[in-house]
Amino acid sequence: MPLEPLIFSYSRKGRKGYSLPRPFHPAPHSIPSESLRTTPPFLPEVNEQDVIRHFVHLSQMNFAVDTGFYPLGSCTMKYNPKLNEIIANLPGIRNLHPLQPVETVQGILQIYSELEKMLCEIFGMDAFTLQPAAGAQGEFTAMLLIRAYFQKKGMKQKNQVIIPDSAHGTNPASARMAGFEVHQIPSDARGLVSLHTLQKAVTERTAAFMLTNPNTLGLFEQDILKIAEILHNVGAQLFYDGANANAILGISRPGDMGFDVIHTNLHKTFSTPHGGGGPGAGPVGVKSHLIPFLPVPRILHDDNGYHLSEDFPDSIGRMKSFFGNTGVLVRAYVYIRELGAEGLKAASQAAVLNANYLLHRLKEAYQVPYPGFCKHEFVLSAEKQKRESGVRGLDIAKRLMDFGFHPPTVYFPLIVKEALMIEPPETESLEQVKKFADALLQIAVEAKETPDVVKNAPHTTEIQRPDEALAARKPDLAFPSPYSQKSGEIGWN
Amino acid sequence: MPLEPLIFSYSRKGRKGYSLPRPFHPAPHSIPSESLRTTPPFLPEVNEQDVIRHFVHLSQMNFAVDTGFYPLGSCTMKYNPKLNEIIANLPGIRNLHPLQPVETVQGILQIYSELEKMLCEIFGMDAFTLQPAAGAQGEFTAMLLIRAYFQKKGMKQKNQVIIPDSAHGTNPASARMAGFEVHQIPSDARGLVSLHTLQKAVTERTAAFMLTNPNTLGLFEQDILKIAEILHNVGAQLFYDGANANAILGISRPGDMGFDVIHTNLHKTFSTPHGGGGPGAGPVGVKSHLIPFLPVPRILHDDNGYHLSEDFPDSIGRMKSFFGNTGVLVRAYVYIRELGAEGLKAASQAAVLNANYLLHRLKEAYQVPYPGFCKHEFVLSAEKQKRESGVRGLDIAKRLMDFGFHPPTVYFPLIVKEALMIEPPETESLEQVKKFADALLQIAVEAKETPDVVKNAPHTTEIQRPDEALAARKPDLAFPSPYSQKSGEIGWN
Amino acid sequence: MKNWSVGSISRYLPHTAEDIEEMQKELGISSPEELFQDIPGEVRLHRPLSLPPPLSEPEILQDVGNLLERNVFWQKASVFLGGGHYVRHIPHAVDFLASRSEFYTAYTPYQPEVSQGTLQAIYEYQSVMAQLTGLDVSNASSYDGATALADAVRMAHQVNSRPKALLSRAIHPHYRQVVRTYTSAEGQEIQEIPLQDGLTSLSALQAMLDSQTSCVVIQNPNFFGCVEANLKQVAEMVHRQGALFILSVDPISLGILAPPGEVGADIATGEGQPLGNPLSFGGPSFGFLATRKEYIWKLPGRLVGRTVDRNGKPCYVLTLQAREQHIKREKATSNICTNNALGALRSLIYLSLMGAEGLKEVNLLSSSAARYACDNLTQLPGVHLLFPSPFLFEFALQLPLPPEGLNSELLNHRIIGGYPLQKDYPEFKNAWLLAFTELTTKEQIDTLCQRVKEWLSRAP
Amino acid sequence: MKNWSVGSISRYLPHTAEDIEEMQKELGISSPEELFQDIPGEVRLHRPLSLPPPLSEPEILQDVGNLLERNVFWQKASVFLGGGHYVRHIPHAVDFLASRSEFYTAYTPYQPEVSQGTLQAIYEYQSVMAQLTGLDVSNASSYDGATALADAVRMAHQVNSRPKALLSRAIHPHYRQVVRTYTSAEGQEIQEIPLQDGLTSLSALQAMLDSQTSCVVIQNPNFFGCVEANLKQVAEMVHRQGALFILSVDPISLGILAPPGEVGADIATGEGQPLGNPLSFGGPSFGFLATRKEYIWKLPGRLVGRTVDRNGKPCYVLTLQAREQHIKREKATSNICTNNALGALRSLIYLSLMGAEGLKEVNLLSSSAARYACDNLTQLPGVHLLFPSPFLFEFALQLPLPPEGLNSELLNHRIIGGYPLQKDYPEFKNAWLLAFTELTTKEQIDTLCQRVKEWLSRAP
Ligand SMILES: Cc1ncc(COP(=O)(O)O)c(C=O)c1O
Ligand SMILES: Cc1ncc(COP(=O)(O)O)c(C=O)c1O
Repeated sequence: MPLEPLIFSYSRKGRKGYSLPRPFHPAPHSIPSESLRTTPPFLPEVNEQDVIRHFVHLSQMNFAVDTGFYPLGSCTMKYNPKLNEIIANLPGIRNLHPLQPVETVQGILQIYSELEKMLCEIFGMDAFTLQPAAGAQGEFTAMLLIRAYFQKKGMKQKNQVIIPDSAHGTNPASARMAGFEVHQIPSDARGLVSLHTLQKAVTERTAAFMLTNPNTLGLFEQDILKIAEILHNVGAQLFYDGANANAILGISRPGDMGFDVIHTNLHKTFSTPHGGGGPGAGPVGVKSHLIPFLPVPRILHDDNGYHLSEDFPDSIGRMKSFFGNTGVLVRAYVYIRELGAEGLKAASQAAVLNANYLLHRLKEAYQVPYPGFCKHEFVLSAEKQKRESGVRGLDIAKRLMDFGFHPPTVYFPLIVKEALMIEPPETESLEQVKKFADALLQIAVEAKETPDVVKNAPHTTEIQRPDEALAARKPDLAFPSPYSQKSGEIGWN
Repeated sequence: MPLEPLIFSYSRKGRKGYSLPRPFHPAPHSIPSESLRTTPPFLPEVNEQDVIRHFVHLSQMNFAVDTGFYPLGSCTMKYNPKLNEIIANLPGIRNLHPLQPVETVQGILQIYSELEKMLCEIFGMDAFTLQPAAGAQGEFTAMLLIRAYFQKKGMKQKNQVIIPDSAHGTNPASARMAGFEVHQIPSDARGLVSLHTLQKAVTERTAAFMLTNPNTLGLFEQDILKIAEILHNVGAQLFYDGANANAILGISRPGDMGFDVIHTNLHKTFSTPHGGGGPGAGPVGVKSHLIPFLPVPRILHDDNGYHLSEDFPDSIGRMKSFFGNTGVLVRAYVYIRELGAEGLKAASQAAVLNANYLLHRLKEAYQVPYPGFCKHEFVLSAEKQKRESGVRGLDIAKRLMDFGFHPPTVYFPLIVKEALMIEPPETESLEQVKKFADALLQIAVEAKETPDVVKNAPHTTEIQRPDEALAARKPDLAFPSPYSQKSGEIGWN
Repeated sequence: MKNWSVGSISRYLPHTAEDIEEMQKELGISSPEELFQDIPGEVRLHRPLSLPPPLSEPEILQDVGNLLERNVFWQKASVFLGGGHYVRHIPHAVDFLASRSEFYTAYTPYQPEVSQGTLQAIYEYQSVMAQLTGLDVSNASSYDGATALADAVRMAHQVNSRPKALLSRAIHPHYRQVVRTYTSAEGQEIQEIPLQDGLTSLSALQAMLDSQTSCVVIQNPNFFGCVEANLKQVAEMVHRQGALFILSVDPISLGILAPPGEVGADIATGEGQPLGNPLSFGGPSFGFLATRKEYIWKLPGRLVGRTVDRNGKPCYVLTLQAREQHIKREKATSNICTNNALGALRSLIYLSLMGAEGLKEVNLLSSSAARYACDNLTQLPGVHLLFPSPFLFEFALQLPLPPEGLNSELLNHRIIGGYPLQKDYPEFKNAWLLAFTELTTKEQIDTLCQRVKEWLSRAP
Repeated sequence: MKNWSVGSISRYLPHTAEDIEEMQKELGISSPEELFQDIPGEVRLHRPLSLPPPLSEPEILQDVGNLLERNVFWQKASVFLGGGHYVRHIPHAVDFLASRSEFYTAYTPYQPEVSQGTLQAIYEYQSVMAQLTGLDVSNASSYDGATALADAVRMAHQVNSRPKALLSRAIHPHYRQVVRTYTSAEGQEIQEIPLQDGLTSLSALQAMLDSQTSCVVIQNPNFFGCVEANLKQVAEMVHRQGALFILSVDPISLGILAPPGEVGADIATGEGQPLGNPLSFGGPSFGFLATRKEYIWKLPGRLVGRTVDRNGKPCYVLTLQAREQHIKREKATSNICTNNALGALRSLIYLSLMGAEGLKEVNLLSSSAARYACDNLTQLPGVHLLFPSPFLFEFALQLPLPPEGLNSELLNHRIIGGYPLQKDYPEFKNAWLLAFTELTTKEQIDTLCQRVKEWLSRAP
């Protein structure tokens, strides 16, 4: 795929890519000239065909779930069903204005309401809000709920949140945004929460413990009930980061594990596409004691149908301009409706089976920091390769590109050195998983025998090892760049 | 783009890619077992994701208008507007059954009727049928009309059709299918019809002359009125092959040139996509004397609305299962509605301007068999290159691939040796045309200085110079192949 | 035409005023006039075309939207029409893939190096069609079911040069008409084999078949939805006379019915719409045409073959082109050039998703819906099955009164009823042809029965 | 859980019985039980989930279709609602390109070698947003207009650590609520600047502004559709106190209004829906956030920068990540990870098609429609403009009676009327906010006027 010039390079004065009606009432607006622009913005002026070609070319420069195996750990890059796309784009969803009166949106409110109920059942919670736009906003919402809960109870001392060192970065960041102090605790030799360490960390100031289960190592926190007990003993809340729920659908429920509040990533577990970085949806589920604090608006149902109500005096307030990421919620709704109870469970079983098969195939060639059966993902370490021949985890990741695979997540979780975090979702066939195993095995051999092949990877991509230091040292973040002298120059090619 | 295995290679027993309801009345059908299959067909059994990936990969192996400049002469590979796609796929068009009662299809019949009228105006004809599925079927229809016309007049002796040697292969083939004998006449030194030769060829047996104008050399037949006279003098009909109409919209009309019957390629002139080889639409326009013979059904309009009538006793009959290629017709309708009179004319002007600019840039480097201004396309000859260094037209075509272009049409029309037939449609920008000119100029230099670079082209494509002789000698036309022993083997890779 | 109309008129025209300036300069011209000077004044149009004023995208969407409000269609209504085109489920994945513009904005794959996607897809299409039909080779597509059949009849004529084609009267009437149109000029005589109990009369066929017969054509399931019996026997009869046996088939039915190749057909053709193509008021979908390898040089239409490139890599090319018009001109097997490749691609994607199992389920769902409807409708007074022969998912009923009145009545209830047979078969008065598919719901059938019942009770 | 549920249950699950057999063998297990043995029995679910029975694709299409029949929406009705989300024209090319699955099935471009498409698109997005806002740098997207604004207020706090943010009362009420939610925990105090004639009161602002002020936030055009005056003066006032000036803007209006950077804003934020994103009942679209380069290290959200690869080829990477949660954890500028990249991509495609000229036309079409509606509506008895200040394409009317009654009335005629202001602004009784766009037709406005007139005439 050759390089593609910037869209601006197709721009010529007098070209256009739009088609608009003529005004029926050519009246001038009454805005005083000092409020108006003096020069038009420098936007591309391009005919439709060249816009199409430009973005088709850009699309061709992407790896995506639809082009191949994308074993990005912690991200659950499962297949995004095409049916869900068409449904989210039906005019009856797409063309709904968020301020429409409720009597005109009963259909979508019913979908919302049913989705809330289904999520309650799947996760064992008492109520859900669909409002949060992504996992991180879900976490933040949850932390605000906990804060509001303790404030309501007059327990201002509850100002600390404990987080394992294996946690995702959004956890501490969200806790902090909700005004909590963050206390990080180390995982134990099993890669799990050490009850002992936790017990020591917990104090009267502890407001919450944030936990992913299975955790970011792909391991199930077997002591979860004891963990819950430790927290609840000091009146603290247990938060579940739902990013890894793809391992346990229909098998085990956070609500039954003692979690008080959870978030779930619909764009992971429930198959909605990641969009190149979003949108997502991060609904938050709570046990009954937290219901009064849920964000508004909330959906109510009575004999007259569905309503959106803001009448919850203890609510933390509003999290988004409007209700939620409807397009994402609808896709997840359709996914659950199609798979049903058995299908969801089958998905989790197959995800876990794929991961264990792959781990099994790789465990001789790579170091497995925490052995045993994993859940839907696992973490390898390239420490051995690094030691023996200087081949790093990143090199292995890059080398996988030459085999036609997207690399796994690297250098996360932070507690594993040279981490390769691999998640082969249930939608990947055994053949595909085998091919990936073969590639990683071959790379392990290469790392020994011809380490430079790995260190200099990738060899087949158009772009190879961009200079990230340069990017940060001399930020060029827009064209024409306010940073560079070359702002007159358009594209390359 | 690496090779993609056959879809069959993804197939495993027990996999499925469909989702169907359960029967509500599980009654067995009553078909006797001797009418039933004994073994299921060998069809791929693939999960949805792998079907998606397979065809996404295949699509990535194609050059297309949406990926780049496609100067395929005689094919008018202009931009295919995206708006037209959505409209042709509206449920009110997509979901219409062809046998529905007319009162339920008034909307689409009105579109048809308006399209017929607009085509009449654009081409200067008295009536149109939208039925033919492509240009060749349009030609065949036209020839059947002419045949019916003479039969009605009792002129059975009219059994010969004259065709210039520059004509497209479909012309003689269509004439022949309509029962005519084909008489081919040579073009003159101008690349045009020689009035002298034509006059000599015309006899009482002459039923028709088939002509493209501008012709396949991209030259306007300036003597067209005299040509018409010669034909009409012997009572013969003049047929217009509309494949090249993109040169003359709003500028000149076949109806005004003396043509009695014409076909038009909506998939060329009116921007409907070529679909990798179809569908197209080849509406046929006639002067009033041929109206009685038009194929049925025809659209009638009265106070009660639109009707489809078969009540035309002199009609040649039905050409297709149903009315026409609706999806294609609707796209062309939308195209004409958006561009309007001025837009269509602008399109033809720009197409002709592009072609002349390009011809001008290339005329030193390549032999121009018929000099002067061209219309929307032109033909170069690689004779010089072949003579000087053995570089053939096909080599030049292949070399263009290395520059990111689709090759032009090669070895057509047959009267130009080493022909390169180049059509740069109006939707291509000047920058694009320049880049193409630069590429061909560079190739001309290469042909002199490093001819092997051209002869061995392409160098950058995954597949290079397939063995076509082998393909014809040992036909492998299906997998598993009835021709080969290797039928058990699935795909490669 | 003094001035250029080009410029910023349209989003589809990229030439700016400066571009035109530059190009004129290069060409040494100063007006479009000069480029068109070879067009004599007498044939010039000296006025603007008289077309409706141009519309913008939002206006077109609204305008066409308003027009289409006047259509009634499946989704807004229950539709019980069939006759070769069926309201079948199209998995959204088919639309998604077929709308990849690398497929739909490409042309015929003349240059294999940059067209492997289309070429491999056609090869795969040929493969699945060979499987479905039980024959050796399928062309890359014809225009539709009717023209594919007409092509087949012409092909038979090219194979054996015999003057007479025998077509069953149970073939879709439009298809028979198209065969007549197509063969009218080349002197082939078309004779119709009469019916017996809704099937092709074998005794009549026996009597008509002779050494002048080029081919015998039967449709299965036939236009009445009945499954033709004794096809193997027909094949033997036909072959005994040295004629070709052509079957026009519904491709979905091939999921469970014996494939044409197995029963002895030499050519199989059919309409491709049911395989993942939208109804679109009858087109575009595609036609298919498959045959035995001995007839390959007579096959009309494009063919893709597998070969290797100069580096030995497997790949695909258009092949056996010496049958085609661009090489053979008037001696070609047919004039076809543009075919219906996109419809064929859709069918390949559809079949890849369905597989043999899915296709079987579609048949069973459709036939059980038909069975249910038949059982219920024939319980109504005066309503009978028109023919005793077994049907798959379509059947004809004998009503006590003309079905046109019933259909108008049903339309008021958003039901598009069956097809009245009398127009095409005067011998079958008050006959009504109904089709059922995997999308027909019990509720739809129950409502239909209810409405028919009401209509009958109000009838004089 | 003795047995595997996997197999041919779903088209989304490729594992066959043999596959599972083989994998179990490799793992030395004989049931799924063994893989889940680390989950204690007490937290196992010992029953199937109680969910509605699974549906097939055709059933889902029908089921959801039925549900959506209960919605009224633009296309089926005229919609005069605005408030940050507008019924704007989305060229179909936007949908076409954004539905290329190489875009929408990719994740955050962590690996630049296989993500140049997304990365370059984000860089181009940042470029056009910098152009529109007149600021140096835009993040890669926020969730929506409200969270972008909340992020900006938090960002100002991070820049200058001052405790107080002043928000105009003319800001979208929901946005103000979200700012409160977002800042509630970190101890920032939010004060509201009162209104004057539908604009932010500058005298009040002057009085409130002090050295404890972290930022001043104004929306333009404000929630009432009025164009805020004297923004440069505000900027000077704000900067004199060392505070940051934040503007929440409508991105379409930036086609003709003075860009935030030019009037002196330090941060501009807004809702991206109007730029080629469907309404979708409020999401997903995206929010934008742009600022001056001096604040770049405080910017929340992803950033893409241009660089070169090891062979010197220009390319794009995620950059300045040391602001973000995956590196900085609790010290990050924000917790955002997944953002709304696809909405931002849509806006880039939209702006590429529209260009400066198209954007201007959209403004002129919308404002002339608003003008026309205003002229006609204010001729009706008892109907006045609520505020005297100039508006762009949205304005508030004072009605003689509560607009809720009018709205129900209009709904009967397939019109979704304006937004009643009283709920959010108790001081504005019977006020009705109406929005107009390039899609509003004369006919729609005439009908609206007619209906309002009728309602008024029937009013008590
Ligand atoms: C374990 C974990 N928690 C939280 C998140 C944050 O979710 P989001 O990106 O939807 O904000 C992620 C995302 O990668 C994650 O992997
Ligand atoms: C000059 C000319 N005539 C006729 C045709 C046949 O048209 P179609 O391919 O639509 O059948 C073509 C197609 O390439 C052509 O170029």
